[in-house]
Amino acid sequence: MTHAATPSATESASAPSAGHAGGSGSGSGASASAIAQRPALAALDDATLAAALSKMHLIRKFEETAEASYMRGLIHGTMHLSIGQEASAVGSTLPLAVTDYILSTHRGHGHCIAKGADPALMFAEFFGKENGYCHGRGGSMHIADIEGGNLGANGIVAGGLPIAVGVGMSIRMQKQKRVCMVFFGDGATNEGAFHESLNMASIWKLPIVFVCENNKYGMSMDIARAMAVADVADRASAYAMPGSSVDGNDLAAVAAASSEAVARARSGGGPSLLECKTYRLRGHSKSDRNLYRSKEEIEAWRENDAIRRLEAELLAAHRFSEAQLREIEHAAQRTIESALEFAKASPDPDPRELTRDVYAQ
Amino acid sequence: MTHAATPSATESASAPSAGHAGGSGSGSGASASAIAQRPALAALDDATLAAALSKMHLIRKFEETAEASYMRGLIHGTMHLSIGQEASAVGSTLPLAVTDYILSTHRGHGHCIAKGADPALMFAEFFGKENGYCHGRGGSMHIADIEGGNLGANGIVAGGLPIAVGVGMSIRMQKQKRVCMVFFGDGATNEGAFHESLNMASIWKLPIVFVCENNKYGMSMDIARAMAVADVADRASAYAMPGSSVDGNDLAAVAAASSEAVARARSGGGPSLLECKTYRLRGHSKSDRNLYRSKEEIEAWRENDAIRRLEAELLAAHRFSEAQLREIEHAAQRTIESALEFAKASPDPDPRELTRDVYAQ
Amino acid sequence: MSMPNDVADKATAGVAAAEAGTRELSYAEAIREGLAQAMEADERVFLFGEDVGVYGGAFGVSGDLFHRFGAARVIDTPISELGIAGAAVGAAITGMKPVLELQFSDFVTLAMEQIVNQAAKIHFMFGGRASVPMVVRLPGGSGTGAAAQHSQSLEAWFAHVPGLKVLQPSTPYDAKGLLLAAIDDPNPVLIFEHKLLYKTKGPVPADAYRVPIGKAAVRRIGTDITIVGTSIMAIRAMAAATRLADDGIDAEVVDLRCLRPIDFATIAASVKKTHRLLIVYEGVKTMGIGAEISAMIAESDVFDFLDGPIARLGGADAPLPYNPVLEKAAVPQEDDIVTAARRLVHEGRA
Amino acid sequence: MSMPNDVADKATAGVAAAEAGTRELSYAEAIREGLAQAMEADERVFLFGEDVGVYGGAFGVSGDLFHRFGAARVIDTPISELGIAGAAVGAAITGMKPVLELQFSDFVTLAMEQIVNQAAKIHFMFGGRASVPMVVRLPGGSGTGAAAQHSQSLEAWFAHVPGLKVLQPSTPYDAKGLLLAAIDDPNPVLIFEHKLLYKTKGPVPADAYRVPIGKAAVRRIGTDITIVGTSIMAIRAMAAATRLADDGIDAEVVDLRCLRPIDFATIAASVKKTHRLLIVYEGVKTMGIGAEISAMIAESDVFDFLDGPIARLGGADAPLPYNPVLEKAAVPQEDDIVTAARRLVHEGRA
Ligand SMILES: Cc1ncc(C[n+]2csc(CCOP(=O)(O)OP(=O)(O)O)c2C)c(N)n1
Ligand SMILES: Cc1ncc(C[n+]2csc(CCOP(=O)(O)OP(=O)(O)O)c2C)c(N)n1
Ligand SMILES: [Mg+2]
Ligand SMILES: [Mg+2]
Repeated sequence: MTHAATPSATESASAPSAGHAGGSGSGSGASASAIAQRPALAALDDATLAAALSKMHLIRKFEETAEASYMRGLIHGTMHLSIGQEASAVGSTLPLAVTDYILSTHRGHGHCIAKGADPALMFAEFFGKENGYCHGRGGSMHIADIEGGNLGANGIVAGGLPIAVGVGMSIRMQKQKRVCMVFFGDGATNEGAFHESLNMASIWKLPIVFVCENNKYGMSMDIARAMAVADVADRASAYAMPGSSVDGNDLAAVAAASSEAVARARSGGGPSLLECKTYRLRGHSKSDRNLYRSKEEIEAWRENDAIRRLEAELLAAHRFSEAQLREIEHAAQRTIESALEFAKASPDPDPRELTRDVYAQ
Repeated sequence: MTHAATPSATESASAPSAGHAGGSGSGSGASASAIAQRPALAALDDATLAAALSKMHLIRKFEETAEASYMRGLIHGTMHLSIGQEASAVGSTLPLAVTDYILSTHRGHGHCIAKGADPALMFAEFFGKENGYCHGRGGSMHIADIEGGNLGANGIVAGGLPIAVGVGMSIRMQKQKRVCMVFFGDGATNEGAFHESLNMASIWKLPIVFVCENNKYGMSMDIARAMAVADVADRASAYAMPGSSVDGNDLAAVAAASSEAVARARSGGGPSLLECKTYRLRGHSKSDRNLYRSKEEIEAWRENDAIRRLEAELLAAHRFSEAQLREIEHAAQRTIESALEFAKASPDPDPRELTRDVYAQ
Repeated sequence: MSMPNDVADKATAGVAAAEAGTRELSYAEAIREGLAQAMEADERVFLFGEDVGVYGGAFGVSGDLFHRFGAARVIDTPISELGIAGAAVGAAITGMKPVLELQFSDFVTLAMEQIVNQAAKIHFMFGGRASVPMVVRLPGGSGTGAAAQHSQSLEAWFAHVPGLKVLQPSTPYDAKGLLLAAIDDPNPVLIFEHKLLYKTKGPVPADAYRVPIGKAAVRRIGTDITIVGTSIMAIRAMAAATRLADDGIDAEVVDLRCLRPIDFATIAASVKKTHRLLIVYEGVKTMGIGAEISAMIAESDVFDFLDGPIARLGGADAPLPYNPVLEKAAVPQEDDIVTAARRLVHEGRA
Repeated sequence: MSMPNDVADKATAGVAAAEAGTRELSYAEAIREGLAQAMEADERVFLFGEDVGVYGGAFGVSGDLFHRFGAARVIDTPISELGIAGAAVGAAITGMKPVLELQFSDFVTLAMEQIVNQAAKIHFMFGGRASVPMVVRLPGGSGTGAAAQHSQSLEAWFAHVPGLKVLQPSTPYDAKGLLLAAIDDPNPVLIFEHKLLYKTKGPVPADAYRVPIGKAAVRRIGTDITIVGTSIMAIRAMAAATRLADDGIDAEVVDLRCLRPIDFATIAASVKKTHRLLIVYEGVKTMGIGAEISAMIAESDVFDFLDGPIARLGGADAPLPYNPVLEKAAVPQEDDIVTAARRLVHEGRA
């Protein structure tokens, strides 16, 4: 698929379902009767879908709240919001276990929450507090949740890819069944690190899933100007690696593609490159004036909102009722609100501990 | 084509010619009668072929002589010999004009001579003499012949590729009709610099020919272990760039493929990736004990010697007589001998000028 | 006794006294004006880097240049730092005069190979037969809350590399004048700009003047102590000197401006007069540029003029932290300079 | 008054006096033995890099380890320096103890991003919640005729980077003992080995002893001048000291061994005794490690003990030239050390 300037919002969602939903969709609420569903959606049970939707809301609300705090001068630095890309983060990580690893990017809040991080500790980190994930030393661009398997956001474009290779080697050497999923943007695929990493992962058949979140732009450069092939997935063939490109705003499609890649990695089948075509609705960072794209393009993608699409499809398929959906959203809202309060009430680091943790003991 | 462990020495040379030689082969000596010739050979006139063969001999003898001087302790440091790869260097550069540029590698003597450098000044550089190409400052790994269009060998694997991009930009900006040809090995294609450079060359359609001299090994690592695709040329598709793979020990085939790529670059058609499959008959450098390859493999490739193959084909096609071939070789021998004498008799640099040319004035 | 900055500046920088059309410009505007003038004057000059085009540069330095000079001379590049650094080398050795912006100086870690092994060495390795007239602009420094990978001051590394020239302008005036001198220079020149300085304002003449490379600027003449500062630390040192004057300490402030080559003569002359030396820089103190300045003084005849140890204030021995209080504490602030200078004068050591 | 090297060494290195099974090994053999012992003792340790497998390493250091430990633990990599440095980081943060060989230290220019932005900062950036126990071995130095891109001594750069440890062993004994200590260390450690030292021999105990990181070794006790040397310069300094003794100059020789952290206490104690300091290193003199040592002394109370300027001998301000005569002239030789030390003692300055 190519990156349409104006996405057809419901392309995948409205595609005729390849068959009936089957048994797995049965369960709570409105999903009792057998309504036509896409297999990708049918493959996900209600609990999984509810959790996924909840995470998408958490991400969205976390970032909207962070943004508001930033505007009010409560957070310093900059931040890179992934608003609009939630389905990619949540769908990709859906097949992962807690013990699996992810490596994230500068635009990493979504990955972090999707992998199970506590928004309260994330906010605390944003606010530079001592009890944040990084004790206030890392901030937005370096949030890591080591215990949850998030080996860290990264301020360096493509910085996580070589690290993923080592994680893959480590998993192999320790004879673990883990998988390492590494995220990066479309712009990152032009870094040498991308090439070196995919090559090594492939020759050594490492248990890695390379997830490219293609949101059409680097900072301002359209991927169509930054590379000569149509899809990032086209680059997989240079490594004899399976590559696929999916609608990154379609949770179920992303989850299906990711499941396949994760299963391949876990079973010794080697790495894959998965491209999720999506869009960031906000600017690159807080200083972006959107000079490089049109209002119309942004508007069209806003229509293609992943959360709304998922909700619409869940309703149409009678998997959830409107009330259930609102309750999922409200619960997320409450979580984020209390997370914010937690962060605000948290203690600052002691400036005398400036050089603490420079070296491990 | 894949890299056969034991090459079929005459594969291309003995292939039935696609048609008759046509008129271009007419000229001196034995080539009067119309003998079946491959189009690639027929496309080259006698003067061109004589010059190419002469250069192949010059390269071979230059390196054999350098090797002997090294063994006798006359040259210090190390050197990377391209013995066995002469057809690749000479064939690739055949379509280039003096005003075209090349960027070479650590295994660069062949490229240098092929582009027209004076072996006397090369030897003088090897001997660290003041009148060497680099005034004795560069040595084997940094010979450059700026006036002749050789922008330098490079001690860094893949170091020349990003530079080539800039040369291509420069040609474009200065509205020149020049072409930049950059050489690199198979091992170099796993460097990030390869990826970044091919990508930029492609998106900007720069007048560059990327020539990969695939001699099957990095230093000791078989390319089959170092990358997952069969051919380096397979990587071109990741940049939407034409890629082709030729028998690098077949002068005419290399020249034909290069001519096409050079013509494309010169006419604004953008960059190409040309892979020449060849083999280095010597070790990687002077300290190589050949532990990673078999004697049989080396022997088989020795049978596939590019110079002998070309001579045999020229004789068979009645393009040159045995006497003519020997005269070409002897002339090369004389050139190399006097070049060596020149170098030996040349003055050493003045040690007080150690920091000369650190900065341009 | 003190002198206005620009007077002292001109005195050492050799800039003509009367300059027409001097306006207040920001540091970023001054750089942009320098770029525009260089591109107008010389077709070989072009600007490239990540998001320098329609976006106008991550810090707005290139601004409207894309619209003024077009996509052929203000070129957005893919995110390929090694590749674009090499492209600068290739363009430079074949007749162009590239100006490359690396979006944050931290990313130079990806381009070291081309800058250090190629650009810095080509002229020498090739026996003087090629030269590499390229300029790399690198926004550096902390203070923006961007944390450990976007806040470093790595300039000292490059002062260790023969073949390079390394600049650190602290004023809009120097930012423009040094840039133009760098573009003229036939060697690779790295310019470390400070992110916190982009919006600071100062007088900038309208013409295409040059500030000579390799000359420090005496920003304030004094007798009691020499404070050598680099980049934003030269600005903080000036503010500190004003406060020190209230204490009766008359500090001479030297803005280093150029880290390679170092203008030893200016520093030596100052220390011979003041007998005391404090060096202030933002990079990590250990192996930061102050180490070299101190060592140059300590191995020269100036040693005999010293009344006491040579003090250095530099970055903490830690990556730059995100938390704003820690971040401030990690690099020298005006107060630190005042305190160190006072102690050096009153107690003989900092 | 002088002492045998190893005695002085043990005195400061804290190695037990009686060591069983001490043999003469080369520096390369000592490293190989250390690698083998670490791999035998700990399954998490593995070696990787370009041509470290069946080829045995560009300088023969890994030798037969591939045959002893197999392809799963002695791993040939593609030529991808940035990638393999990052792979070391990834393996280290998830429970392994990688030892990476970069074929020539010059190629670290391609791996700076992962070493400096990731490895050095992860522990800090993540608030101490991850650590990066990786070792990088980097063969450096000139003298092999390999010219400007294969002869550099870049170690000083890394002494500027908090979060890293930086070693430069000069003897087979230290090469093994520091390697084992580095593998134990929970932080990223860079070991700069010198190519000309690989074949030099010395006593090496058979057991898996450690040499503590961060301790300089007093190789020779003397009273007239302190000579601090790094890597091969510590060896040349010892040879020079023998010649100086014939002149009646009793030099104390300190082998720095570790560039980050610097063992200031040992140097300070020595200079307080000798009142004179000469620092010798192969890296480019400007901004080489001697700058930091000099500056540390010049800013401390040791300043008051100095009888004269602090002298440095370092690499010339030029890329390394190919011509062997020029190449030798570009870095300090034994004669240079003798001359500088004599002048420092007799004339008060070098
Ligand atoms: C090595 C490096 N180069 C440049 C940057 C500055 N930068 C940060 S994000 C970004 C764009 C990245 O684009 P992409 O990979 O597509 O990710 P996205 O921001 O779109 O999520 C750039 C240029 C960086 N952080 N690291
Ligand atoms: C960046 C870099 N890494 C490693 C080396 C050491 N080295 C020199 S040549 C070589 C092998 C290169 O293989 P290839 O590109 O196939 O070229 P070939 O030697 O086969 O001609 C290696 C590893 C180097 N010079 N530069
Ligand atoms: Mg993007
Ligand atoms: Mg090869």
